[in-house]
Amino acid sequence: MTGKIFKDARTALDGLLFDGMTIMAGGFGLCGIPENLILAIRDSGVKNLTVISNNAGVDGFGLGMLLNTRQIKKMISSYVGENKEFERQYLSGELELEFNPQGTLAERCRAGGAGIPGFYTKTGVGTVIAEGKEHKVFGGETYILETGLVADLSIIKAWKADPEGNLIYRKTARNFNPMMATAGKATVAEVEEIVPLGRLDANFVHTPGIFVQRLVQGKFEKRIEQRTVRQRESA
Amino acid sequence: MTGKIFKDARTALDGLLFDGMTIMAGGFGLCGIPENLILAIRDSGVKNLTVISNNAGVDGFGLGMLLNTRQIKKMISSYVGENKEFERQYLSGELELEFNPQGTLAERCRAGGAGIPGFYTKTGVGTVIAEGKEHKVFGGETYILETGLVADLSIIKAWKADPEGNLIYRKTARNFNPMMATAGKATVAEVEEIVPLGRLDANFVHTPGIFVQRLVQGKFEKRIEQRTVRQRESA
Amino acid sequence: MPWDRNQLAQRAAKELRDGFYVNLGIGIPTLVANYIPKGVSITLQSENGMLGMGPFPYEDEVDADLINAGKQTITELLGASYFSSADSFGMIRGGHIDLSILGAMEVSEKGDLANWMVPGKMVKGMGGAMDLVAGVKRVVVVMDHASKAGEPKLLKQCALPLTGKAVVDLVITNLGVFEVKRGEGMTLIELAEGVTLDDVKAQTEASYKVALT
Amino acid sequence: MPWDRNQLAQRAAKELRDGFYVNLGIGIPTLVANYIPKGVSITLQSENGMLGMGPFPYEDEVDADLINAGKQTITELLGASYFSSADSFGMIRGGHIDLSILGAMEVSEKGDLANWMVPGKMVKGMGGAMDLVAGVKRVVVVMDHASKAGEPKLLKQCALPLTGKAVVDLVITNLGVFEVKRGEGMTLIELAEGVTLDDVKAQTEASYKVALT
Repeated sequence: MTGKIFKDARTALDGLLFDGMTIMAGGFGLCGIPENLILAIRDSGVKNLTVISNNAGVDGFGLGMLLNTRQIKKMISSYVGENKEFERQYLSGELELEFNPQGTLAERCRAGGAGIPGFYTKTGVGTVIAEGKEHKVFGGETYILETGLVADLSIIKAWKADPEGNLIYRKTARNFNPMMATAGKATVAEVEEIVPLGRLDANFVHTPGIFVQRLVQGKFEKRIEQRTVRQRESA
Repeated sequence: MTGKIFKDARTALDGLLFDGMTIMAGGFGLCGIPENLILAIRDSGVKNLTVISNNAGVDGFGLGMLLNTRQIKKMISSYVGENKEFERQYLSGELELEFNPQGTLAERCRAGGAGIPGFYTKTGVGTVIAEGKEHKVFGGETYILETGLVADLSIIKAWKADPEGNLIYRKTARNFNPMMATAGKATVAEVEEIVPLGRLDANFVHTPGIFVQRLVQGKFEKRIEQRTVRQRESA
Repeated sequence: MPWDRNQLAQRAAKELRDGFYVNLGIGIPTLVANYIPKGVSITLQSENGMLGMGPFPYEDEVDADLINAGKQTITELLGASYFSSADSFGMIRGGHIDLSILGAMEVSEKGDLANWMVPGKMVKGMGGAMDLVAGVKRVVVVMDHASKAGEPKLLKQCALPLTGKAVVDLVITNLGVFEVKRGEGMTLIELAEGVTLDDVKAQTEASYKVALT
Repeated sequence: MPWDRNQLAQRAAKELRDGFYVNLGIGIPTLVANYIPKGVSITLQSENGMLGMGPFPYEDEVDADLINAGKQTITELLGASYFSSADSFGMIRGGHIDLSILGAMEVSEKGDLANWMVPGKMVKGMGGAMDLVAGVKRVVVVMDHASKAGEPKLLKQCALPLTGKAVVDLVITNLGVFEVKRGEGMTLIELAEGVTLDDVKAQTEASYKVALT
């Protein structure tokens, strides 16, 4: 079988990037983001990107790097509060922004990957989110129609992979990665470790390898946004 | 916290059963079915049940037992080929039957549990399944509207549980159990083993305990429908 | 005396019931975890994908892969579980979370809630707030009764863009507690010690009944 | 000589490509796994919730928790994974499976497929067939050219209730191979050794072009 493992993030993206494309990027805040693939996309110079990601990184890290280089034309996100450059570009009209409620965004990615072009939700009924959307009553309650999302490319971050592309995630670094893995026409995953075939327990694979076309092992900074700690009581 | 663990299947169902109710039952064929809870439902005598389950067991085992006692009024299933008594009751008009494509049935349970009252699918377009259903075009393709399913009670089978109700399944015995666990107003799970709190790896829980209201440890026959084997080559 | 932040959290904690699965918003709602009544055991959900959230970590426990919805480092308790954001919001949207406690800018007498944007200011996004108020079984708002400028926040109608329509079940302000019932409107059911009915009336635009308990 | 069951399976196996994820139906399609071409590695999906299905188990390996969609005991290969039926059909419906090979009662010249029910007979249900033909990227049908009674099964229009409309990409019968293209209809592209164009014509109701390769 043709191997899925690539030697670095740059070669893993080879032939997959084009101007004006749509990219899904996993992660929540800076947790579980594909750091190395984002860097490689920055270095590729590809532009006019539509990026679907819950957040937009911070100034100079994560997707924030693609904002600095003006490679992003439009973001589809639920919360972008941590990024000054984002704010500047948005307020100046350089950047388009589509807000989705977080659960709607997650479900739209899941739906896109599962061949579901539309689903009804009560999230956002009666708010600006519902404007222009089809409303429908089920069992006496009103719901709005949301559509499935797919991307030309999904870049995701997992903890471990095997050579088949089976993935496992770690703790809350899972977040949007599993659904986005299913919704990319091509999906490239970066992981902390590629283990030999058979080392992952088939019963506990989070993302089956069928969803992952390319795989790269990376080094991670894993920057923390809000380091909150408590003090040990003195003995 | 009020304990979720009950001493046997009968007490685990105490107060949850009523005539005319809708029950979701996990399992695919005889694999991963809640054997003990089905028995307890039979012994309870509750009747006029609507049962949502991919299959209907076999004569005298699994849901087949509730057919023998005429406790089931209606089945919502994808395939019922293994059951003579089912066939007899259906052909004589004693039993109602609603066929759903297997993937549509699985997704309807998942949707019901996730607060999604309706979703579009291309499965069944142009067939009898589509008759009377809303059609809608997305991106030039036609899809039909299917609705989410919920049940008064879901009975499911898992491999192991902890006292919080966190569940893990084993191999293909997972099948419909995870979605049905989310779609019951009450969900009762029977498992092979209840392990102490902390013994399940939080990263690899299949069904979070929030979905499981009651838990019972059972003994399982695990009958096999099609024992297919190959012979070892002689040395 | 109006309630302070900690008293507000303490009053909100009385809404917790044994066995509840609870989602706490950022700010005062987070403090509620410090006042869980005796004999009550609850499980905290973090909407990025976790049940069984514990307190902040000790310095040597900090884990970049373990954060809450506010992006703060946290810990896990025994019996915790992790899941995807799709599964997490399936849980929320599907009505499996018993209680959500969150802050607000405005609440209307019909239970409309506004807490995500102020027109003209940079909009950060609604995050999971719209999903939570639409999906969770019981929504409790904790907020100051009036804005810093002294403007009422309990209104006949919200002026700010809504997070959800007719979604709030209970409002706890520094002056007292209001119940909201669908189709029946708002009822003042409790006063902070030393606060009078007139104090409340003076700072409230919404109509409400009074039925102190 | 028309192809026998094994030759049909062997011909169908030529549709496999290296790296394909494949779902095989019950009957002749199951035999395809015995004829995977050299240098081609595929992964078999079982729609009840598994990737990486292996052969039938040895007697001492039989595991009641490990069955395929035909309820037969099976084994797992290295690199396998298990998932729920919802995830499994998400995979199918979402177009992630490269190839499905399945049997049929009737196929129309437009690629309509009927393989799940005969009116008047007990209906067992469609199982996953409707999902598979609607969702999988390429649908290959393997069947006898005519019924046991000698009636054609390649028809202008299916008489039986459909499993899917315009879903079949290739039909392999014991007489030859037909390609179906949307909007273009059917083309005979291959004959079994010793079978003539007249043999095919005599047993086919559907219109088809001929472009033998």
